[in-house]
Amino acid sequence: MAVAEELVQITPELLKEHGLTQEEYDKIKGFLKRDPTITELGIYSVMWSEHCSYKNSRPLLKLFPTSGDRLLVKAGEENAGVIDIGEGWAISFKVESHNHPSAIEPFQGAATGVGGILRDIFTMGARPLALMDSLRFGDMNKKQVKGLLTGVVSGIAHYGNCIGIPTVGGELFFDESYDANPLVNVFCLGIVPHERVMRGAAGGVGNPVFYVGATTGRDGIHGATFASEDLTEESEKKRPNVQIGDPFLEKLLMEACLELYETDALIGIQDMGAAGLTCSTCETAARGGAGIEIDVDLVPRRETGMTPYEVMLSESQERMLFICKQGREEEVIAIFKKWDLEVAQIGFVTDDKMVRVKDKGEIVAEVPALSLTDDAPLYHREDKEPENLKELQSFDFNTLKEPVDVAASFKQVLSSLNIASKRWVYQQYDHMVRTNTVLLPGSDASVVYLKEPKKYVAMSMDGNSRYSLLNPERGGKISVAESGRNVVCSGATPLAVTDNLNFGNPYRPEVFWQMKQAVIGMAEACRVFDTPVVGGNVSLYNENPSGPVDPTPVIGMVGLIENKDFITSSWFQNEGDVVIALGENKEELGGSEYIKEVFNKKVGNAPEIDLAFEKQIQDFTLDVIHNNWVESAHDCADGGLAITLAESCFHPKTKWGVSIELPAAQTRTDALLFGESQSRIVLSASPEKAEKILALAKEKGVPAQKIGTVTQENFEIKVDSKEVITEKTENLFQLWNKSLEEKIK
Amino acid sequence: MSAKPKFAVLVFPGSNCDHDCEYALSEVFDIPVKMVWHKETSLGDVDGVLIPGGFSYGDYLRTGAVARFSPIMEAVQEAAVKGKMVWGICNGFQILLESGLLPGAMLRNDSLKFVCKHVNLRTENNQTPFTSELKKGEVLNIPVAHGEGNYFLEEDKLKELNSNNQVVFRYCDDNGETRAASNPNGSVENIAGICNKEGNVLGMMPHPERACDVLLGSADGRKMFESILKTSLEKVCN
Amino acid sequence: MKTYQSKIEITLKKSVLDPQGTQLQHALSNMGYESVADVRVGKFLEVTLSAANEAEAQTKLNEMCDKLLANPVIEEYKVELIESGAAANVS
Amino acid sequence: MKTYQSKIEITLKKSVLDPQGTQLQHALSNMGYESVADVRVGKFLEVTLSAANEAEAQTKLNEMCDKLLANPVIEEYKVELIESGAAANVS
Ligand SMILES: Nc1ncnc2c1ncn2[C@@H]1O[C@H](COP(=O)(O)OP(=O)(O)O)[C@@H](O)[C@H]1O
Ligand SMILES: [Mg+2]
Repeated sequence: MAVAEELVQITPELLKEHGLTQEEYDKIKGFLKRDPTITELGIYSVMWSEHCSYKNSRPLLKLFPTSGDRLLVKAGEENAGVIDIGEGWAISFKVESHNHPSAIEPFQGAATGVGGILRDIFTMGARPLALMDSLRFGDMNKKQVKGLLTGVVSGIAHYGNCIGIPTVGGELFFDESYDANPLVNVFCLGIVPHERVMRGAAGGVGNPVFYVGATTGRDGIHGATFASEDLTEESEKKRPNVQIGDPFLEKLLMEACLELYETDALIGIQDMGAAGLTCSTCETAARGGAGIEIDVDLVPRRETGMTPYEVMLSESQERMLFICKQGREEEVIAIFKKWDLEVAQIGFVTDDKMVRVKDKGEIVAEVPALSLTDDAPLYHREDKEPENLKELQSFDFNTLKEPVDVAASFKQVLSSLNIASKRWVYQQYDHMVRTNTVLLPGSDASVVYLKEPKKYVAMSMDGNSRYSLLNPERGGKISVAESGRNVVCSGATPLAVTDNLNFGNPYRPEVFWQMKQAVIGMAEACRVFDTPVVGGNVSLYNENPSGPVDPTPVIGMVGLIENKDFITSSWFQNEGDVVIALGENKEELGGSEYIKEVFNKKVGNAPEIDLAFEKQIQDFTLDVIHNNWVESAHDCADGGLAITLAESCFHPKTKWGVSIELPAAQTRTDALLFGESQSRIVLSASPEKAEKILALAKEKGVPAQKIGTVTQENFEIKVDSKEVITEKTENLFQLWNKSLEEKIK
Repeated sequence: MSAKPKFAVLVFPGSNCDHDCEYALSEVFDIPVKMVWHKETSLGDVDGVLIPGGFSYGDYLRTGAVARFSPIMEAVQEAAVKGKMVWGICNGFQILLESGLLPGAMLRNDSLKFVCKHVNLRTENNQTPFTSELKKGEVLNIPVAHGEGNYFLEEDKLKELNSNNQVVFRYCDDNGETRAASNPNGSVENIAGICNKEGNVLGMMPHPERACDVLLGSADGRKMFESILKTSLEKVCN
Repeated sequence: MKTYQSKIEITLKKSVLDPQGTQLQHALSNMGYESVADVRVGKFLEVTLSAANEAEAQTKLNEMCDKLLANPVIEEYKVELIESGAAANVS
Repeated sequence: MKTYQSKIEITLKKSVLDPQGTQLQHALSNMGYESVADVRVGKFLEVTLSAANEAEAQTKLNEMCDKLLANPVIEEYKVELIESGAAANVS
């Protein structure tokens, strides 16, 4: 073939700059049967980056269960999975990370993360309905960490609020391992009628390929490769131009696309996220088993003098690629014109399975589409258990003396940033726009009404990096179990999950081991709970100068509520209701918030988790909720039983009291109050219904205990008839409510 | 004969509460609604127009600044003069200020942050078509969601506004006291909503359309929609 | 037609409170810059336009400010014109 | 110590996209100002501070910009000093 572009000398330095190994380069030459042009080198470098190819993580992702009766589109087939929810309707959801961009420019980094995940969802044909964010930051005593937090939160608020999709929930966690490398994972859920599910595949020889949205600039060139490297001072220098999000433009793009889906003119559509035009052309061609030819000269630009290389690698935001039926062009263009959007035909579909890029008619790149996607390199990295792990796990808690003043420790844990109210964050998000948010942020899961099939979805994001550090397999299992428990507590039947794997550099065998163990745990839990993985994201190279971030698998769980009477919050509802604890207390202090907050240690083993038992507890909880026996349900997690009870008292409108009597402890008192044993749920119910719950529990062999009653204003816990905590709920509430805000000031 | 008013809901590029307003009017209160694209020049045969919240034109530069130049705004001006109901909620309020249909301007919230939460409003004026079903002093619990709701008006004009009874809602606490702590954005004299002298143009920052169902946390917004229905009924009977 | 570049300073009127400025002043003071007595935050626009001559450019810019770019209820503006050397005399 | 007034122009770097400016240019063009070729939106700060002399004032202002007022990842700034006549020589 005649490759017009000047052949650039390919040196080892150039390969290194592109993040390619010599071995990979040889592989490229093998596919091309010649030396690549510089544009081709760029294309391979982004497509074979970890971010796009998952070359180090793909073997692990295969462990996830990905099939289920409800799945209309499976993980990996498209931008996001699609799940049937009955009555001809489906939902699509996915999580995406923007960790590195947020470390560099927190506001824009987080904002463009939201923009990206929204596009992933409306590309599937779905109207985005809700966002969630899972955030992790370092030590808040450090000034730069506060700056990162405020920047990220206002960036998410800026984008989500402006485009008018409510951010209905999420999570926020602090640990010094995230000091210079915050984790910013965003989740989006959308709804789509079955017949309108869109595909990101090219097809039909001669069909036109269109570009629509923002103009292309030099921003973000090499973003994908950048995201696939450690953050160092060196990488600071070569960081791409920061991408600026334009939520207004995306709103227009979204509305226009949704209008376009109403016609049957569309063949395939794909957003331009990481690796921009390169990724969208290659993936649509590969998925459709077709080829694509484009001319970069036709791409709308906002900077002059851009080379084909730059146009192909730009990561300018708010752009889409789509293929429509030949002859329907005018109709399609008219829709975008109505929304004042720039649209240009830049090429057409071919049948030779090649991605061909021209510049004013001359070929500058010509590569087999599959060599960029399915045939990308795949590595089985070495894995090794960290040397100090056994020692950490076998930490002897007898060396930590129980505090004399338990009530003081309680208040300390209650106001710790990981436990305290996240109101400062979610009040900055419009969480009510679209008038569907039934369970506002603050409860276990958020519940959103689907006006069309008149059903409700519950969603929650969870991950516990401390458990995952101490025992990644358990950490992985617990992330699934806990998000499931949250969804169940709101009255929903879990449907499916999306996951985000946030880990350090996979070339470190210890990091790879952590990831592998976590995935093994998550996969097993997903099987037991029958919640397939419908998509996700992998973010590696999350490193600080001092080492990798704690392993952080994050789960986004979605459940379905068929009937409005099932919707349950975590807050007590009536004075005199009986408080019931489901599950078992064990002496488990490892990895707990209490040990971290009071003793400043991350030690011990993660709590045990028996998945079958967990499933039994969750099923039981759903049964009693569906019997309409339950007033409130709250999952007992971070901070242990005492914190769970306090949170149940903090109803947004009424501050309840509670009077709790626990039997003489089989364990240390602090373990009883603050230990984080899994598979526990705190319910409240009227006295009559409480009897029914206890009877059913006995019948089914579910451990359940009446532990107290809801009262008016005092928070009281007695152990073995001795008062250990007695406080005014209002005072506790103030501590918990203001802690984060005061820290940020 | 039907006494139901007909309403137009404007749609600007960047409007995002347009569907919510449509839903409240038509699904909850069965009021016929016509969605009107900003490039149109006529509202058609309607009794009122609702300018919904959102980020018209991205709210770039100043909220509402660009939207007020949209072709449809001339028709809104005309409707206002004719005495039809003109109701701006959130961004709609900001647009009404920019277009001069209501006095004053919006500044950024004094917290410099977007704020989304339920607030309390005290009804100051129940003589408007939008508030006739409310009692004077009645407290409503309705959400706000905005970054620029810090209402500003110079002192002498503020006096005029007060003496003309143009303040319709003020932020207050549970007991109806207008305290600084119950002001979510720093607006002057806790002002949450105002009307023109004639009372047919209302601008307010809180979102009554988000408070029409207890399931969503509050149904206190319903009375405003009920007021509109009542107003039209009276018009027909007279 | 010539191409003109202009700088527009848009500031809040003195009578209008500036929470953003106040917050910045606090922040600076916390950082050790106690000598900062006041901060006011406004907008800075750079507008490139073509016009027959300077007077026309100035008139147009003032108009745009009056109509759209500034809000007379709360803001004041100042337009400064710079004839852009290189691009002058484009038809 | 003297009191100095300064004006600080903070602008987005040329290579950084300015969605706000782009939208304003569209809006102006829709309003009939088609001759506007480009709009960039930045910030304008007026900072009043006391310092021993001009050089010190300038140094401090640059520092404040580097540390807080401007975001070096995406913005550039320019500081202009005006010794305020009336208030000069306040101790
Ligand atoms: N951790 C994961 N678990 C399951 N599927 C995953 C995971 N990470 C990525 N995938 C799937 O791989 C496919 C490609 O990844 P994707 O995230 O779309 O790339 P991009 O970052 O360019 O959007 C998607 O279908 C995605 O859902
Ligand atoms: Mg994708």
